[in-house]
Amino acid sequence: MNVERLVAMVNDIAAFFASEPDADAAAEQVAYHLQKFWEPRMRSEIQRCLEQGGVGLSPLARRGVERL
Amino acid sequence: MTAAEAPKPISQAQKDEILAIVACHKDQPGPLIEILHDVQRSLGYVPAEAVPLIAGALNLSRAEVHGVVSFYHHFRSAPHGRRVLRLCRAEACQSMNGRALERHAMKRLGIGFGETTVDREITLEAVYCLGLCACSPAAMIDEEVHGRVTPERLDELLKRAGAGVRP
Amino acid sequence: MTVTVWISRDAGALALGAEATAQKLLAAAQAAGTAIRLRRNGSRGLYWLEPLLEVECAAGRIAYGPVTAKDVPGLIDKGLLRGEAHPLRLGPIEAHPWFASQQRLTFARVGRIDPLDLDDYIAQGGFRGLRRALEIGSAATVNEVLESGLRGRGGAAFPTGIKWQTVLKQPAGQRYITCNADEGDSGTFSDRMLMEGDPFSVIEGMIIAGVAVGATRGYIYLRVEYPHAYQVMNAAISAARKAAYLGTDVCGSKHAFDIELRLGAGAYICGEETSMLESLEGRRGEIRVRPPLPAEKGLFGAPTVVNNVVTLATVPVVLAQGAAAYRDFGQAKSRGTLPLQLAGNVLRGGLIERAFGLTVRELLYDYGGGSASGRPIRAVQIGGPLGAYLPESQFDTPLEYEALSAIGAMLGHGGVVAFDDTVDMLEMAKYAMEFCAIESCGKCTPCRIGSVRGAEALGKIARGINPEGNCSLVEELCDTMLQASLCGLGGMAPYPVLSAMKHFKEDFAKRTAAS
Amino acid sequence: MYSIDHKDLGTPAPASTGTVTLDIDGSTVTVPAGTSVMRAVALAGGHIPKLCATDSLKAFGSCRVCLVEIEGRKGFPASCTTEVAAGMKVRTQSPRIQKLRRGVVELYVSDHPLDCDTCPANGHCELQDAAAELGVEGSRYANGGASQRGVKQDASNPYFVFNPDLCIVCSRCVRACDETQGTLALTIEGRGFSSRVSASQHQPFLESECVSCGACVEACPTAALTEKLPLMLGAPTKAVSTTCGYCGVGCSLKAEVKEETVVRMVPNRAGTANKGHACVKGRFAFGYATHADRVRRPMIRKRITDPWREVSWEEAISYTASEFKRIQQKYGPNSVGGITSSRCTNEETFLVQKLVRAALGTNNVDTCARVCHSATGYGLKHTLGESAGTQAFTSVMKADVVMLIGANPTDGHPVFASQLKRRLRQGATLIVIDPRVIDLVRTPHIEAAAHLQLRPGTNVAVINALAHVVVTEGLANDAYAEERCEGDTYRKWKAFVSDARNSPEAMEAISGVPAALVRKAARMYAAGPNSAIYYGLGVTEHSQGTTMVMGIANIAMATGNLGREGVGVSPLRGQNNVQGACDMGSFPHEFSGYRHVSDAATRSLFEGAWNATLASEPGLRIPNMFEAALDGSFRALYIQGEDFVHSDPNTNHVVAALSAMECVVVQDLFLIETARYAHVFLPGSSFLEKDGTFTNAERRISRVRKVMEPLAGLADWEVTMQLAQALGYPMHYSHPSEIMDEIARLTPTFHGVTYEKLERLGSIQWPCNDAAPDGTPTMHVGAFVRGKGKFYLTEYIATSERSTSRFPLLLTTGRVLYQYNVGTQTRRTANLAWQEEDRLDIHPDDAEDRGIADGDWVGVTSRTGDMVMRAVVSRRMTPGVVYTTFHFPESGVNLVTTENSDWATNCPEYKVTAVEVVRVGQPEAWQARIRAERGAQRSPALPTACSHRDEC
Repeated sequence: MNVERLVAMVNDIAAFFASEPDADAAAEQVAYHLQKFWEPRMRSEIQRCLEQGGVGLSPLARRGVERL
Repeated sequence: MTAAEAPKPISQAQKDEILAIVACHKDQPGPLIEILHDVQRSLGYVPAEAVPLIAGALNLSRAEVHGVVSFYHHFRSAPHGRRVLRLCRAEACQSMNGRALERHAMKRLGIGFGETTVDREITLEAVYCLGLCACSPAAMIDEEVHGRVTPERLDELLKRAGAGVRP
Repeated sequence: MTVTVWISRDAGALALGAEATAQKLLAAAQAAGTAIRLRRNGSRGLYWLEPLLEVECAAGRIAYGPVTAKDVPGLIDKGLLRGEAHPLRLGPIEAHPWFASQQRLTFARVGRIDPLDLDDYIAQGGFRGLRRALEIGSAATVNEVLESGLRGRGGAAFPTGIKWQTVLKQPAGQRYITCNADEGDSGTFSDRMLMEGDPFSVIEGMIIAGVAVGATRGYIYLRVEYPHAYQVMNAAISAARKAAYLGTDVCGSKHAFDIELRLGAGAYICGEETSMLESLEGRRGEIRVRPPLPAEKGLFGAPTVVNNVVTLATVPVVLAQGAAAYRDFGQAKSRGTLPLQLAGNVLRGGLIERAFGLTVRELLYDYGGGSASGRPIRAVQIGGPLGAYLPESQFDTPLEYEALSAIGAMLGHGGVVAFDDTVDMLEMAKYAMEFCAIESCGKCTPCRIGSVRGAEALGKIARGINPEGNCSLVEELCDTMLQASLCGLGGMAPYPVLSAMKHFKEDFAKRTAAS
Repeated sequence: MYSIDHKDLGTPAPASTGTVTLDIDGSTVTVPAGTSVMRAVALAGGHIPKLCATDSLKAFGSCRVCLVEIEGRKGFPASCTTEVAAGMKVRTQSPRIQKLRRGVVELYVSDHPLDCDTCPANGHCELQDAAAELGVEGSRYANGGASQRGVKQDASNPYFVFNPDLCIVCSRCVRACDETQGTLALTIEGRGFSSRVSASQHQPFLESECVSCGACVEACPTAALTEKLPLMLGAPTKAVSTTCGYCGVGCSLKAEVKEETVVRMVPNRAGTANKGHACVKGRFAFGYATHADRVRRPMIRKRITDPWREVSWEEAISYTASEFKRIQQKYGPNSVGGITSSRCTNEETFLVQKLVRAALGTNNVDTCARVCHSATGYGLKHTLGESAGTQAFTSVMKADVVMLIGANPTDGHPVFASQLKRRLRQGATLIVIDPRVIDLVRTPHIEAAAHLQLRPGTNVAVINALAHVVVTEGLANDAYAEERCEGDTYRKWKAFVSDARNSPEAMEAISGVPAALVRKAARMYAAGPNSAIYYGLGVTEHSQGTTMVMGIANIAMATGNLGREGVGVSPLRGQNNVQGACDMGSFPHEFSGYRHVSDAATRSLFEGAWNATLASEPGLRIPNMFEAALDGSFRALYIQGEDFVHSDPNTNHVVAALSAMECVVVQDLFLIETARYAHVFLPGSSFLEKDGTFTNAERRISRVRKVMEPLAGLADWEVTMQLAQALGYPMHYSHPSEIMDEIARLTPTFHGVTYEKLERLGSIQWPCNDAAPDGTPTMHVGAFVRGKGKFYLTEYIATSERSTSRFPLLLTTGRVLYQYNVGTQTRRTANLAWQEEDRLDIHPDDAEDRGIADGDWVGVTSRTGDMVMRAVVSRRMTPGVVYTTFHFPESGVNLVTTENSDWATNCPEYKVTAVEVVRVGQPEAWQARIRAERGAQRSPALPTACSHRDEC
């Protein structure tokens, strides 16, 4: 999987939920979305990316992925 | 002989004129016929090129405008002669030898109704009542009216109108 | 001292040289060193005397006529400007027997005033009707018109008050007054004379109608063949607007009313009311199916009064003089006066306004003086190109709605055209069909195709081709057109044809014999 | 000529309540109030001859053949224009009436050819019928009289001829163009006897304003306007009701066939979606179904560089199955997947996803809706609770304000556009939000009250600004929103949109829409009282597609414009069965009826029914499949009716992904672009070759009926079934109705749907179940499907695709009327007469800056790729924005589009690509090659001219 593309995608998702004033809730919603709509190998890929430092992930995206 | 010249394409100035006319009437309710009158007054006829311009400005289809233009006999799609002779063909004029006057006019001008002399001086048109029935037969040259018109009087009028009359 | 001279600017007068007479008069007076005030009026309706010239002098308005430009110098020499004797001197027009016997209500001012002089108009009783209407209000005004027995003078003779009442009853919202000035019947010119001779009366009638039914906007639909009426009517509307008779508060009342003058474009059919409405809306002048009536859904879909010029110009009279006074004229269901227009082959053609009841013969001979050609009058056509032809045997019929209807004829717009004995009635029948073909809107089949086939069949008779067969074919066709046409054009074109075939058999039989 | 099995009632049904009882020829008849006498007679089983009347058009009263007698009324009223009245006594037959009718028909006949035997309308000509009925055999007038005959026929339109000699000037064509289609391209010119039907200004139809919808042809009572195909193939003998295979309007059509050949397609006047109307595609462009390009035998090849080898169905199926098994064995169950098609039936898509989930044991199934309306599903589901439009099409007739966003109905959904135009002509207010001046902004008799000509990619900025005005100006319907929606989300949303950053003034710099115009539009929308939103791919195909759909739902909820007729949120679906494909469980995360695969109860329901273990994790979406293919974890794909290589963005990327796979199976009618990268080609069947159902954009399930045998022997659902069998998962359906029965059993919103009921009701709008046995035209009545409506915060986030000095223009894409989607079908019809290539629309200022003239070849370059096409200099564009379609493969539009996609659904951002445009000399070599190939393939479905007067 193209990690850069996945990072861009999760950043897009996080950007949507960023309007949620409650930061925890926002991260939860990011994680929930990934859980519901991302195929497992995409999720593991993004998790691996996070483990390797999560280059390019926006702060909320990072917090979302952390919750997977 | 008739001169049924195909009209030349209209100029940009004429197009501007048409658009100015439309702009002038646009906000009146149901303005199409008023616009066509003004276009004909200004250009002498309603050129085919005017139709899309008017249709566009009034937000009508070209078909609609064409349908209207072609319905009314007053509107013409090509320029007429320098002057227009209208002869009344209705009953009151017929009762006073109007038919003979018609025949005379056609013979003198060498054209039929709806036609224009070769020199483009005179267009002969039929009209059905000019409201001059108590002094029939009646004729109109441009907007000038004439009653009790005899063939001799018609010749005189045509001569005065400067129209070349065939011998 | 300045002498006031009246010369008509009515199109009929102009057609007979009134303008040349006027110019000559000005020049001659100047040459003679006499100051004159030339005033232009409508026509008195004595077209056989046009150009008619009236001089204001001590003895009143002394008329001379017909005065051609040629006659002017001689007349001046003979004391024209002092009203002195001359073979062309007619005396006061009011005293002229042709005029004196008339009952001029609608045409009371026509020819007496300068049509565009509001003061003249008011001095002669103008706007009294409107003031009364404003006083008594909407419902009472409608009632007054209803009570007067006034019927549409355009031809259909529908009671005007009922039409107004229908419009008044419609749900609130925009309403319109439309004035049908598409006077296209041959032999008629009363609308034109009114518009050229007394335009404010038409305007006043429209304002009253507006006040009565709650309309704030009026349209006049005028035929393009009437350029002079167009000019006068336009100027009159501007003058009325300037004097606040039109505008946001008519006559200082809370009523708003304004009028727009629209030109037709050469379509007889647009004299039919629904077709006129289509044309006013900027469309092809095709007939609308009724119902709905224009009074319910008319111009731009709004309730609309459609009245003829004469009808509207009569309304101020009704209001000013009261319904009863108007009703007193006429007889049976034909109340009030009728402006008849005598035309064609007559010695003395013109406008005769009288209470209903005059016979055709009285009109033709007492007023008309017989034919212009000096030959016997053989036929008259009443009511325009769709009206029946009457033979001499029917000349004693009174000119009113029911009596004419009883003999299969119609009064229409009151035009009477006389023909002498040189007329070929088969040709006239054929012309009736041709006219229908030329003017058919093309919507319904009987008119669109029938008129063409009718003219062709009559042409065949004229050429001696199977005359009997074609005569019966024409009769059958006329039945189809009468019963099946969508409007009065195709539905009435058979009247002149059938009446010609019935009363002038010989013109058809001639060909039959020749075949 | 209307459909051969249509019984015409003469005038339309009145919109009335109550009935009237009258007497017709001695019988007592009760009909709805407002019915015409003519219709009443027809309803009572009687018959009155007529020529200008037809029940799709308002009574006109011109032919005068339908005269009757009515007691107490004088004369002979026309029965078409006379309304029934209580107690009326009508006489329809008498010698007098017959004589008059004969008289009129004889007049018609006096200028009409009498050579009926050789006339194409012979047997279906209303004049012929009337003359025969009345005993008119000729005309006594017709001897050398005036005639309008001898006018040359106009065969300019590829599908129909106009023969003025046969015209009876009934105006039915003119009225059909006005009333039914709303284009007003026809008129009567002249008057009286010389009245003639004229297209625009007396022009050939093809050069006129005509959009070839065919309503005029259908309305014509004679052969004056006739389709060309029946002229060549002969008259049809049978009519089969079916549903159009083109756009999401889902018109009900009657395929009229002669033996097994469709010779005419006529809209069904009883069709609820289209009310007897159709467009140039649905009515005429069906020739592709029998085009010579159709592949009739399965084919396989080892490598995509090998030539194709025709094989038997058995071989193709078993090869495919063995490859899939091999790959799954080697790379795991999730290394394969399937794609369902929005062009196939519900039953077919259901089977494909079932095959993927049950037979292949993976959730790697997706559908082409991914690239069009996936954002709609997500957005509406989350806000309102159901992934579908809220209204029936007819609802628009009760709308006072219509807000049209990112949709171009006159081109994309022409039959809906006609209905919308009818409503707008009645006076409804139109607001258009679109970067282009689409037709509806200003078209005869219609003018948008506001056109918000936004910069592509800024939808959310505009919807937020609209919402800002609604909320801050106190125009919201608080009572409704508080009662029907989650109050806390509503209040949060209000606070969010009220923020100054969302004001029209603040957003103006972003969207380019003047703040005052936004305020005006917001006030109009809020004022209603019935305001409806219709939207298209201009909403969904963005990186914020889902956000925008939510924004739309938000504003509709806030103003109370949901849950009744005349209002709502209605997505206009691009393809005929987008809604259906989504409903059928084509998405990787959902079973049919939009139930998540992780839901244990649902899963066990399916596992029980399907006798299989189903995966609980979502599968790959289409773009994810491409990514996985490139990394080697995804190796085989079964694609039914979808041309990725042409339709999906960033073509090079798609091609690389497909090329990396080991087994690509394409099932399609034609050797589409994607087939270049396929190992197995399974011939597909067109909508004419099978039974099934389609679900249109208004959730209407309509029957598709077989009118001819599948050209390759099997319908698509049969192929899927065989494939499942070969994979060791037998499926047993003897007819698609059994598949529907299974769908109904397993899907709550479909519980009440059966073929028997479809037969009875004509069509059904889901949900159809015990609560709504006859279906649901309007959703969310009383309460939202999700319970309380939920507001989402919709922050505007600019797409990463921006114009720069290098790519200063924004390219956006769309559809034209005459072509459809990737053009696979329409390119194989005579619709090419109108458009035979994609073109780039560019504003005159941008063109002038670049020295580009109309018709020049231009190169279009983006960060992703480049293409060459011809330019159209057009004021439909705003400066800075260019536009094209992607109907033709040689254009390579998707070489230019980017990989950007909607955050929630990965719906590609087709609508925004930064590009530069330069004038070039000619197309690229590869483009010229495809163009040439296509040209050689092309054998027009119809000749461009037919001179039937001479030959037929």
